[in-house]
Amino acid sequence: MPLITPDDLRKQLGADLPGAVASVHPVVEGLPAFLETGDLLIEADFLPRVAVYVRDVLGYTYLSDIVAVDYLDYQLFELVYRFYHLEGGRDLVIKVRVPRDNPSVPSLTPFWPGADLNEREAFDLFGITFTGHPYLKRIYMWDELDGHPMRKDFPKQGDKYLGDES
Amino acid sequence: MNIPIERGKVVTVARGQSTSVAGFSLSKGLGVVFRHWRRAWFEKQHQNVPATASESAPNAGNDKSKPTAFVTLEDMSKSYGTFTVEYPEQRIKLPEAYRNMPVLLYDDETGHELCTSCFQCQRICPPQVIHMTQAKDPASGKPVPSVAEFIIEYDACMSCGFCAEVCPFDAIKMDHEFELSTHDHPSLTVYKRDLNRPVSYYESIAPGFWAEARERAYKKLATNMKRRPGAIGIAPHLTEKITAAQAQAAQAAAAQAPAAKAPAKKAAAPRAADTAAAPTDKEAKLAAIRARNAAQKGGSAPAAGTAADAPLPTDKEAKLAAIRARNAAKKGGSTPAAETSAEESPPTDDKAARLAAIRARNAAKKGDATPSEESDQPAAETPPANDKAARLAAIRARNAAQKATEAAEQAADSATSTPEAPASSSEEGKPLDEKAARLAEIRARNAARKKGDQE
Amino acid sequence: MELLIQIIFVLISTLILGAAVMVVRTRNVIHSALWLIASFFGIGALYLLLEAEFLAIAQVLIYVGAISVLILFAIMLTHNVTSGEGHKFYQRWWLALLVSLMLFAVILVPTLVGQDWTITARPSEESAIAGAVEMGTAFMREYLLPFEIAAVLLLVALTGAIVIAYEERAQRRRILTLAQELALRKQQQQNHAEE
Amino acid sequence: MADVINHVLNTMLGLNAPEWLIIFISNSIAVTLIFAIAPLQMLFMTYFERRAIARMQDRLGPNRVGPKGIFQPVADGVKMFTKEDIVPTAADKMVHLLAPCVVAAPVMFMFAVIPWGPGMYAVDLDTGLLFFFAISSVSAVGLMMAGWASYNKFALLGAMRAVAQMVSYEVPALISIAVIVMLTNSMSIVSIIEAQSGLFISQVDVAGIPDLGLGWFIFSPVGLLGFICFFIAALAEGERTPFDIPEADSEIVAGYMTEYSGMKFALFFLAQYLLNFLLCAITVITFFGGWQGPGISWLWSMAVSEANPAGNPIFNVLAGILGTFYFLAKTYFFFFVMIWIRGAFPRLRVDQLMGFGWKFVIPLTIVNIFSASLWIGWIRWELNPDLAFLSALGEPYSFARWGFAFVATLVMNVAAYTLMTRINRSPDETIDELVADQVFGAVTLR
Amino acid sequence: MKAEGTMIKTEELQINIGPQHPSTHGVFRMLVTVDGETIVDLKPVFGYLHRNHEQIAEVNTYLQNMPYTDRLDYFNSMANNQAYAMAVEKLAEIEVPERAEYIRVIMVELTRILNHASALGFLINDMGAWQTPLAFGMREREKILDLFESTSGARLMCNYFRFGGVVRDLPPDFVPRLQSLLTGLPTFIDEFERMLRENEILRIRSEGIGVLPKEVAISYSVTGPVLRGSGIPYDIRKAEPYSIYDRFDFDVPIGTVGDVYDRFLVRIEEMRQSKRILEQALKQLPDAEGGHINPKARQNIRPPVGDAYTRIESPKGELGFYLVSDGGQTPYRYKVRAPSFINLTPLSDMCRGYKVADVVVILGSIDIVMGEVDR
Repeated sequence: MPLITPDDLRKQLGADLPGAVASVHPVVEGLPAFLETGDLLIEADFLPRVAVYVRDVLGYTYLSDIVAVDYLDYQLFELVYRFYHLEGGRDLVIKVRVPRDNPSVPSLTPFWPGADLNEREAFDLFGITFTGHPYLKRIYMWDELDGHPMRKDFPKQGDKYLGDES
Repeated sequence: MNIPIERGKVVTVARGQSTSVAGFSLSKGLGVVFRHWRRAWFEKQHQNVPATASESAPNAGNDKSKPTAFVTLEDMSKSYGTFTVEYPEQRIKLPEAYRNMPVLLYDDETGHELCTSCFQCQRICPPQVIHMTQAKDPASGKPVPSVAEFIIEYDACMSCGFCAEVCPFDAIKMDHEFELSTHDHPSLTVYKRDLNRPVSYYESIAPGFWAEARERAYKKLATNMKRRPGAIGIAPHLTEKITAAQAQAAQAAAAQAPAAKAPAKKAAAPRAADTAAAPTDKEAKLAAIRARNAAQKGGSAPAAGTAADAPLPTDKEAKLAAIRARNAAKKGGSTPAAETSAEESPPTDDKAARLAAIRARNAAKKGDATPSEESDQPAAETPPANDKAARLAAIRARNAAQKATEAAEQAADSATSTPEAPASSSEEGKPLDEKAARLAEIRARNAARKKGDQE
Repeated sequence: MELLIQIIFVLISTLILGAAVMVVRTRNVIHSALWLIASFFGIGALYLLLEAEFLAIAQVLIYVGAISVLILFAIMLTHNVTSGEGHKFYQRWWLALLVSLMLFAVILVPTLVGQDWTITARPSEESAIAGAVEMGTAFMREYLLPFEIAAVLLLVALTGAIVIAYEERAQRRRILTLAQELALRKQQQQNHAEE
Repeated sequence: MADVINHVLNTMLGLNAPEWLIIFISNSIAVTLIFAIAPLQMLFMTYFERRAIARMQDRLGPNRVGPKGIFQPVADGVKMFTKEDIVPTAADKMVHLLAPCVVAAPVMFMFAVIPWGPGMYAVDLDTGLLFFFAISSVSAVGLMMAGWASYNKFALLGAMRAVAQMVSYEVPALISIAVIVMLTNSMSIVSIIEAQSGLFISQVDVAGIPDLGLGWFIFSPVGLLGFICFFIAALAEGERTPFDIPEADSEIVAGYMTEYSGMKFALFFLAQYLLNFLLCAITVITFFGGWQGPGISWLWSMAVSEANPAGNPIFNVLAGILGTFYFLAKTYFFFFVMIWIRGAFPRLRVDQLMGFGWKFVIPLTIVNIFSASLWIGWIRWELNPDLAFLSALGEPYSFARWGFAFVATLVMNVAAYTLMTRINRSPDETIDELVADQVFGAVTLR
Repeated sequence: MKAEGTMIKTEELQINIGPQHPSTHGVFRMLVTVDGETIVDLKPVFGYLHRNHEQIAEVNTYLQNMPYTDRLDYFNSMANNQAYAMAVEKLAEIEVPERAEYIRVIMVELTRILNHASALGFLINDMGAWQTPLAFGMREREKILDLFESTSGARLMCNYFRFGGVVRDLPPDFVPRLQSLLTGLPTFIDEFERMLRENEILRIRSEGIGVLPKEVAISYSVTGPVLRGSGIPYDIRKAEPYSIYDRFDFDVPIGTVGDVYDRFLVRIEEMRQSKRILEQALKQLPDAEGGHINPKARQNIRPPVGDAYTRIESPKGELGFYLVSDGGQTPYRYKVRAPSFINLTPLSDMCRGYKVADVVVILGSIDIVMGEVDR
């Protein structure tokens, strides 16, 4: 079972793709420190190259899941990419952080057609635009909705319907 | 890519051979269907067992269902013969664990409802469909451990069974009645009057579960009944009958000395007699507790503190405590309102936590002077109103204290309070985040100081 | 019995003529096709009246069963034929009527004049070729040659239709499935690799 | 039917009614009988189908309406009557109304030709069989009208498919029936049934054994292959699984019946079920001896008929009852086979269905005609001086000739069947075929 | 016949299959552009059953989410419960006693049999067999649902798993009834296979239809029987053994071509393997005092700060839960990796070039449940 721990993955990537590994977010006083789970952090625009590197060099050919998490306090979105090796073993996690106002990440769909629906869902529920995605449209909501339901600042209750000012 | 597989091998499914003459395998398929057709005429998967009395009227609670002809028993190994159950006439015997909609239980003899409106089920219910208000003692306006109005919105309830699991008094149980379709939608908001079921009914549908819960339920009911003045806790439709019975029992019992009545451990019939006397000593007990708290506020350790670890107080001691409480109340004056009205409005999570912390502190001060950790399990699990809960809080406080002292040493040496608190998710719970961690340090420090000056 | 037959004959012929006229008059092409089928039925009934059973049933089988279905298919498959905007009479419709009557007269008059109206129907010597058995033997004996020529003609028509259909299929846009596309792309890479 | 009534009126009651009155009465009785029996048949068949297929799926089937669910079809009928009859606004009203009639009417015609028992037939056309298939092709026109009139994309698609299927499966049906006509050299249904009397060995009456009425055509290899092809064509004609493409609900919603509701929808159902009944009846008549069975000919010999007008009418009734019993038993057995097939097989795709029809069934029927002609040649042709070798087999209709013909045609038919199944197993276009084929040029690689 | 002639202009037709359609397994719509009878393009349309399950999960406490996971893939509520329970146990580091692990494995393997029996029934039903194979499949499903009802209290919405074990122990008559079910099971599977495996009509309708070649299968990140049907032996119970799956020996069936027929055969073989696992689990089941739940594990918990992702081999593929906890009682972020949802990505590519009648069969072979797709 091939297993790569995040640390030596970070060293290997640092060697092969300079500039890809992003610095860990400084601990901001007074804010919850739950961002630090020791996983690999990647600069947004290095993502396609890192993904191809992971697939071809390390052999993690199976992209299982793309999760978008909204950290309101830190004003940023975190995208968690999870890869698996077909011979089994633990996952390989790559995280990308983008600012909350007009977040955009290069799409993985050209390399993994499987990423298509996950990215459309992240776009629909969080508003993260994936540049290079062939058919980036809302997947659940109707197209005219101007708002992204899963964001932390999306109004949960309230009688006033989003968008109508009356 | 060759993927290694332990304890098993990779099997490639064999695609059908193309040698067989066309039409032969089609006839194999026909053969299978014909065998099913032939055997469907005389084999049945469900045997009809004439329904015995209890089974045939499982949902006799409401008179809608007509008695069934038979109940079917299923033979799982059969894979031929008809498996239809002709529903109204035949019914499958519902298993004990079957859960459809929650219902409230009341004791048959005394008519007292088991529910003490501790709001546990309202808080745990995922779709938030349970609503209740606590009963008030008409005379003194104080809250009484019984429920005034209990509403469940049957149309939104998803019968997940959490309320039945969480209820500490076994007052709410999942019913077996599934024929609930009605024409008018409002009738699906069911009030307490329609929710009540006698305990004997629940015993008939889930004998195993009730056997386990019986002991615990009745012990708690006994204590609660003592603290319910007048006919408050009695199931609505039984109130007239019970109060009438109480009236004559009261005159008969008036002659004997109050002490002769032993606290009814089991729901024995005579208990109905002493309910008349119950309201008086209930106020006494309430007053006693209030007095004690007031006394602690005042700083003097009243003699009543020893009453805390006495066995279940008999009425006599309760009356003594009442007298002491009355004069302490006059001296103490302000009793912390927050303490008793804890259950007034349904607390949100953090308010409950804070309340629990205060209660734990008082109990701890009373037991022995070590601060207790903020216990996660909200102590409101058993209402502090009576002594037993206080004793429990004390015990918890004591072993919480040792934990706190260890946490204090650790907190002292590790500079940043990294989240990897001691792995064991034991009772006292880990310091959750910086704020919680800092609180723990302060408490640990003064715990260490107090232990120091005690030796 | 004679009177009964006369009445039935008049009824059937009015049905046939009426349907034929309606074929021309209705706006909607489908309706005219349906009227055509009605007139075929009428002709079938006429044959039955003449006790030519096999002919009547053959008429129904061939004309109503096959040819009319063919016509309906053709109409439905061609585009915007059934818009039915209707065709008005031309201004000088009477000239067209006159010419058609003249042509009709050229055929009809000689037969009507030459006909000897006095003879009553004589019982014919040998049995008319009406029954299926006689028709079958006639095909195999006296009319063998026309029968074979007709068979060849039909065969030619059949193969012609298949050829046309095949050509059209070749020009139709082919949509490749995922597996075929991958195989083709691999094939192409191999070809490039070889060059 | 006419002679019985003539016997009853004239000889029994003594009033000498004119010829045409007797014909008129007998015909009107026959017609009323048909119009009474047909819908009842349909009602019973729906009930029979639902109970049978339920048992195949280990369930009970309708058993609530009436004892054992007998009145369920009546309940369905009432439901169909009371259902509102919706006509889409854009539909062509007249054609929409006329379509179910044009589909249902021919089915009623076909009943005229079916003999229920010895002497019990409405009319004995001497081209009865051809009449049966000619009229059945008229309902194809009705389907086209329904599909076109309901102005609905799915309905048009369904109608096209249905008509294409019916027309393309009429060819094998007629050819496989032509084989039987060749064997009995007459198209009249009554004579076909009479030809199937005698013992197992068709047309060879062994002396000494009474006429058991078991000389069915199915017992000859020609008949067997004819039966297989005809039954497949009947399944396709009656739109039964595995050929129920037109109203394949999994793809287009309900085929040409999409825009129909209420009584018109019921009329379509009536037409379909009666067509299934009649196709089973024709299968039974042509291959399983219609009302032939042991005891019929003995009863019929004593009944009133042209042969002996002095017979006793009671035997007419008895023979009729026994004949009808045999006929209905066989027909309902075949309808059960249709239901059985419906319970066991998935459905064919449209193009596979057409391919199966033109590449498998029709070639088989043509081979069958060839082997039938051999069969007749060997058994029936009298000695021909230059066919000297035939004389070695003995005189016409002899057992030896029959045996030789049986073996020869059996070998030929079985060989044809296995050859056909082997040929049709060609896999899809392989890749190199695709590359070589010029079609590839028309492909744009994405 | 050189084909360079002008292309015959055939007008493309747009057909809507769904959302209300007899064989789209729920409210799922496919916008199919058709040229003649063959399919040119297919656009799946989701969202008709979307209820923002993840937003609800962020408002509920960890325990209150448990009954909601039943509603994800409402065919396999036990599998969803196990995935969610394992995710929370990993987050809050709660151990699960031996007997509870065995009860969980028994329940999930029973759900696998139930799911495959009805999925195959629906697939054959889409091909046109009038509900007979479905009725045989439903019969087995009813027996299993009765077992679930006697243990968890409900047939479909079981809500049986808790953090650290299961709600209550198995009822006394569970093991004998399960043993009698397992004796009846082989006859069902063998009969199902005998009836349909070499059935000519089924093979014509399914061989070479909806082919997902082996090379591209993994790039569509499909999982479960769809991936194994294409010939890649990737089963999470073997690749990354979770809970106690490393104590059972069972095989991983794979197909060769990756068409509807292979997926059909793979599911039949998987039912047999599940039966093997069940037999071994019943033999090794520790007796009652092993404890059906970890007594120390409390239910309304506050897991420490951090995130956790666990995945199980649910009957439809890899079902994963990603939880982020901020130390409070409610999850900060709750994401479900639904197998049906991701298995739908290759649908439009798989259907291209086939006939309209095949779309329904291909969709049936992927076996989706809309509760999980739309969440």
